[in-house]
Amino acid sequence: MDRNIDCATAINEATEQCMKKYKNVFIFGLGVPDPKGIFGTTTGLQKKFGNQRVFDMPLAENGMMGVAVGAALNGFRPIITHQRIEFALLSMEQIINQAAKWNYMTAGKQKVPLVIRMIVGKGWGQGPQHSQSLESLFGHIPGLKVVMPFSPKDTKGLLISSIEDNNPVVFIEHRWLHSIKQKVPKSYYKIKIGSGRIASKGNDISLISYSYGIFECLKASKILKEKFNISSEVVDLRTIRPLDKNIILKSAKKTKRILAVDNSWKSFGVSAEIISLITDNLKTKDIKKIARIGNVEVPCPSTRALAKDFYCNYISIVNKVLEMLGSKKKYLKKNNLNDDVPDKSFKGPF
Amino acid sequence: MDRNIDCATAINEATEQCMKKYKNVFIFGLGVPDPKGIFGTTTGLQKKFGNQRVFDMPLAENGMMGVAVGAALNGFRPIITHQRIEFALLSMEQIINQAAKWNYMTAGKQKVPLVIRMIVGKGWGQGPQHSQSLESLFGHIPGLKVVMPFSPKDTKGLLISSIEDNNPVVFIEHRWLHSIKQKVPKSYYKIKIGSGRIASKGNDISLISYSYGIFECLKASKILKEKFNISSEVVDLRTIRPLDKNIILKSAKKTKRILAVDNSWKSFGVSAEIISLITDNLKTKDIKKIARIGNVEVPCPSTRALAKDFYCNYISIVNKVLEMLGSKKKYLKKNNLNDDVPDKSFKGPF
Amino acid sequence: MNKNLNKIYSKMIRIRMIEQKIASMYAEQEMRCPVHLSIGQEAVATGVCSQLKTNDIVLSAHRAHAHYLAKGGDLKKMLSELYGKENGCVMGKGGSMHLADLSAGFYPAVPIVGSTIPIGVGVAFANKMKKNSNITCIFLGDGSTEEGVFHESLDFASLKNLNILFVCENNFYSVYSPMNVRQFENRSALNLAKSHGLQGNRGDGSSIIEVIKKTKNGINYIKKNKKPFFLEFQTYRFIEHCGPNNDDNLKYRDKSEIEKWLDKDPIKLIEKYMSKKNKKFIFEKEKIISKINLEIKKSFNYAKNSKFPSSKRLKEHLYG
Amino acid sequence: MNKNLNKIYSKMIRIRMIEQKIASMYAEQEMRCPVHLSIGQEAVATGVCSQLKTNDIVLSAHRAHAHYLAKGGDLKKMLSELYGKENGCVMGKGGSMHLADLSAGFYPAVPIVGSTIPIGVGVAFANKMKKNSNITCIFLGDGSTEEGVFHESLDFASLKNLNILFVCENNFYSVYSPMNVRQFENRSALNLAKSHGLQGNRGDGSSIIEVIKKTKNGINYIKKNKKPFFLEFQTYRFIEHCGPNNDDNLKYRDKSEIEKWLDKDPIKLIEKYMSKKNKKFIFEKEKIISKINLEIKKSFNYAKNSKFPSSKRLKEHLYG
Ligand SMILES: Cc1ncc(C[n+]2csc(CCOP(=O)(O)OP(=O)(O)O)c2C)c(N)n1
Ligand SMILES: Cc1ncc(C[n+]2csc(CCOP(=O)(O)OP(=O)(O)O)c2C)c(N)n1
Ligand SMILES: [Mg+2]
Ligand SMILES: [Mg+2]
Repeated sequence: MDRNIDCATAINEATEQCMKKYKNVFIFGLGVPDPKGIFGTTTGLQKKFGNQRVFDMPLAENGMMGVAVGAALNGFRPIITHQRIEFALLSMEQIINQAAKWNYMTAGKQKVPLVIRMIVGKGWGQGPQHSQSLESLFGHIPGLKVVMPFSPKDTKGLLISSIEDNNPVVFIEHRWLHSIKQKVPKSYYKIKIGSGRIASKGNDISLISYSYGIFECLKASKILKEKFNISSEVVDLRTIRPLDKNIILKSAKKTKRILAVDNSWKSFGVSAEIISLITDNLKTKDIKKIARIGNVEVPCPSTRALAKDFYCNYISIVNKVLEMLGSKKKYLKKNNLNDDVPDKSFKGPF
Repeated sequence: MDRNIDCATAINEATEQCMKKYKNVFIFGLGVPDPKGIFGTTTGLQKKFGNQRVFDMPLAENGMMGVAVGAALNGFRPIITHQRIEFALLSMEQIINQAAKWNYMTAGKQKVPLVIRMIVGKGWGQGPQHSQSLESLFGHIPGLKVVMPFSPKDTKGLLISSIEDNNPVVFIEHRWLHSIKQKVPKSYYKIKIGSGRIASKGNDISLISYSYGIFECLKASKILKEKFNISSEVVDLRTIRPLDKNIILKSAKKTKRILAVDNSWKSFGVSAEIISLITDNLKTKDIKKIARIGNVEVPCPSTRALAKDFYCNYISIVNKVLEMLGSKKKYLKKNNLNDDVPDKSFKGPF
Repeated sequence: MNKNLNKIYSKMIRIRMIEQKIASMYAEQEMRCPVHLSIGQEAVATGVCSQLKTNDIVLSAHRAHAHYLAKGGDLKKMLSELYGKENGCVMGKGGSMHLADLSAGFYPAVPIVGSTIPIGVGVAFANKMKKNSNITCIFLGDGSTEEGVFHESLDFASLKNLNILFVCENNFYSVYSPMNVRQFENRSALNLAKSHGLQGNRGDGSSIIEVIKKTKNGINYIKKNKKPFFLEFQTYRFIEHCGPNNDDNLKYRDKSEIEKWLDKDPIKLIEKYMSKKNKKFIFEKEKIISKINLEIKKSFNYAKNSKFPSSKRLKEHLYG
Repeated sequence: MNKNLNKIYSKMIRIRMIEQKIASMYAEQEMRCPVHLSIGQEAVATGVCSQLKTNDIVLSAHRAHAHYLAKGGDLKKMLSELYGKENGCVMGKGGSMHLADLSAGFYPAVPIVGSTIPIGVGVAFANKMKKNSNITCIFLGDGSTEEGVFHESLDFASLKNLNILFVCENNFYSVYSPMNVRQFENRSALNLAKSHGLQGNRGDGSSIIEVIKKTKNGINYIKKNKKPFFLEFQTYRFIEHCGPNNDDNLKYRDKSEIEKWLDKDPIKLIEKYMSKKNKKFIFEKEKIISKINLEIKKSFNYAKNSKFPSSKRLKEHLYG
């Protein structure tokens, strides 16, 4: 049975279904059992599974990450949550040196089945320290898997796969996707980590992105079609590490024009990796145009007067595509002061 | 006056000259004043400048990074050292959220003049947690500068520039470069952060790298010339952020064939950024071949039996170049079990 | 003393009134940044900062409004910052969570819990190297004492004998999380501080008189011994963790607990005290309040009428 | 008792002899990985582990040889690991700094100081969720008590009442750095632990008798109260921090200090004690030693003759 549910609900449902199925799954993090339930993603879980399996934690991100690793080594499948990806910077040592390397450095004797949920903030003045999208830091590390879904359906299926995975999975959610709705099966299902999908078919150019970037790409794709008669293909990577090489190359071969759309700064970003993966595998003469686009290379300012121009969005994507296709036209829409909320119902503060 | 000195001595000399010139420079870190003086890079400094300006620290990388930031805000130019880059993972929060953003988030009211020295380990069984080269994690962050010199002369000049810089500079040294010697001026001189250099001229292909990668590139370049009559240009980036766009593009335009040589895993690595910078700026039809090469995408194993094949080195570079140039030839040299030391004088354990 | 107390009172009530005004204006959706209001906790900020000089540096965290104002931070610049305007104390780049007024000795606040603690220690360390005897005062919440960096910072402050006044505002909650899900029974920040080699004291953060007295003693200790000192004040935030509303409907705090603390409202307490001491206080209060009202009105007007930063500011200030 | 002590003694001297053999063989440059030898610290490892069962889990850090051996880790696999061989306990992938023997209850060691502490807490937390009463024993150095994560870990162990025995081996140095450049005067790891809600004790790590007694009491406390316990033992490493040599020529440690501790050599102390108790000890010792010598010889042969892992192993085990 499919219902229209949002990503937050999809996360909640995936967690619940896994906890029912696997007695060794537990979830913890700041605010997990609190009235807001991590933007609704954990609401009700404590009532269902008790405070042994669903619990709050001290403000000690590094230590608690270690605790999660230890519990994973000793028979459990912990899920740890961070309301902002920035808080996880305190636990980089455990994630990169320990969790990512443990299976390798024990020659396979100990696995680390572990999900680290991190949320990327955006809008309403979040400012420099609450709005980063740091996926490429994790993407660089062999031993980690990094998942960044866009749609509710993928979110549910990928979270289930992440929880079932025997490895540390960094599961990155975008705050503005929590409220996006889609028909999602009620059943327990999985989507393969490392598999992308075509979010919308097209021929003239490939827009390759992930997570919230897909939202902007789809908007751009529609405008390109309707206003400029350009057919673009939107590729939703869904996973950052491993990347779905096949889907990227297939689309690139078809359109021969590729725009990689970053959710972060493009320098040393996912978009750089997409580009390089393509040039690693296709001859340059078979590529007509290849480019990337990302946020302005400064910290994200708090004021919406500046933040509105900080983000790469559907307007910048459309204009970049026009430029790549050698069009003289311009899409003249301006960024709006009130674009700092995901939708009108949002009234701050987080 | 030029003398033949190694990188460790060059670092020591640069630090000493800056400390003489600027009373507000101080240096601290685990082992800074100890008998080994961070591989000789800090030897003698405490005797010269006293224990107020040259001192050891508690094993508290995160807190001490914050202390450095605070001191930088209040009139000083701290240098903090980490004997392995992995230890700095404990201070990512301070580096990425705070140091990198402080000037921006105060709209320029407070600068953070700060040098964070980190050392990349290699060889003699350092293993998964003592041998990573994590520069791309820092390269992704606007507000940071990331310096990775190869030669003693550059090391000295760039360290002086880093200390004089008004921003947080991540200064990454490679353990195997500490003992490399070159003629270095005794005088106080600077090399601009963000400027690369041509380490060796050539026409057929550009090998673009940095830090220890240059050592392997130069070796490869010589072999390519002597054994295969291929003329390669070696570009030493010296700085990872900002990258020297001009020198990269100039060399790429000239040779039209580019191999980006990573010091780490190539996925999400510096080499991906180099490639993308080139495709951002040159038309694909003007590029004949473009590729990257890096270490095998696993943690670095301890045993030399496996570590020898883990690293991208002059042999893999030569073979990659032959492949790129469509040569049927192969460079058949095998990696050697005893290549796990920088030179024969090295007898372990660090 | 009366005059002095009047001054202190007016600082406190000013903070309360500003925060209340922010809360009421927030619904207009023009201050578009997360705000962590200090209503209920004014006595600690006011009392502690009343004992500091301009050269003394204060650092705070996400809940910084009261500290900023108590240390003498400019109100107009603060409000402009909340409105995201060019005239803001950091040009709109930071918002409520990054207030700063260097001329008042108020260093930039940051919203990563615990992160200003070592930075403050570094500021104090620099002062020591400069051989001045200024105090660095670091405000921190009960939640931040759970972060490893809190411990590392206290250790270093002790090791280097720094002139630091640590002020822990224990309001019993970290967001919605009560003590018992984060800290073992009877855990005491003050005891932890002592095991890190600091002397310290604790007190009732609702009583401005007590806050002032204990701060004075703490500062005397620091000056005399050239060592850090740790203060823990119990206090309570009256409205939600982040945002302008009351959220007691969510029932994460006991009604009896809330009432107990509302009874101990620091503003009420000082008013009661002053009314007893000074028969004319009720008239003086009127005057104080209307003066502040005027200032607030003007400042909001100033902020609202200030310009947004122009787009060119976006790329400025990346490097210094 | 005699028999028991003989066993304990032979475990201790075995560790000493193995470490000495490693030191002497290191010059051959066939064990090509950093080694942090435990010579001088054998009593703590042996005494503590003598009180643990196989199901109890031990975690250690960079200086893990003694803990691995004392917990019953396989010697051949350890030496093969040091030689980087396929037969090594982690197939050569880890070297000396990543020893592990799961069948003996010895979890992988790691060389980032402090990092196994929270991992050990997680192991214990899992045991609690599984409702078993196994002990998790976490060995840590004096240096690691400076890391924030040490404090976070103790806090959580207290909050959740976990069956953990923390054993701090205080050898007064972190690499070459003495206490006074890293810790304020009179800082005590045990006091810190107490402020984190743990009970604990301290003792002389040279005396195996004392180590055993205090460990026994600690474990009894844990079993009875279902709470963590903290032990601090003073001890001393006799040779350099990392590597096979004596480095007293560098003069970072006082001669008198070194001599004091050499006088208290845990092996000497137990030998003296046993000679007094048991006239025949001198003969039994001979036997013990020659047996161990034989084992060591065989084990080194085994390790040296084992094969290196083949290249295909490089890419294996990235994911589980
Ligand atoms: C490192 C980190 N983890 C989590 C958060 C989310 N967070 C924001 S405020 C807050 C509460 C902190 O509690 P406390 O220190 O007691 O301050 P209070 O809000 O009570 O004033 C938390 C957990 C954060 N900002 N930083
Ligand atoms: C996080 C981190 N910082 C620094 C180091 C470098 N280091 C390796 S061993 C060591 C000494 C630790 O001292 P202690 O915990 O007392 O153990 P000991 O060597 O005395 O047994 C240090 C600082 C490290 N490995 N990890
Ligand atoms: Mg609180
Ligand atoms: Mg030690």
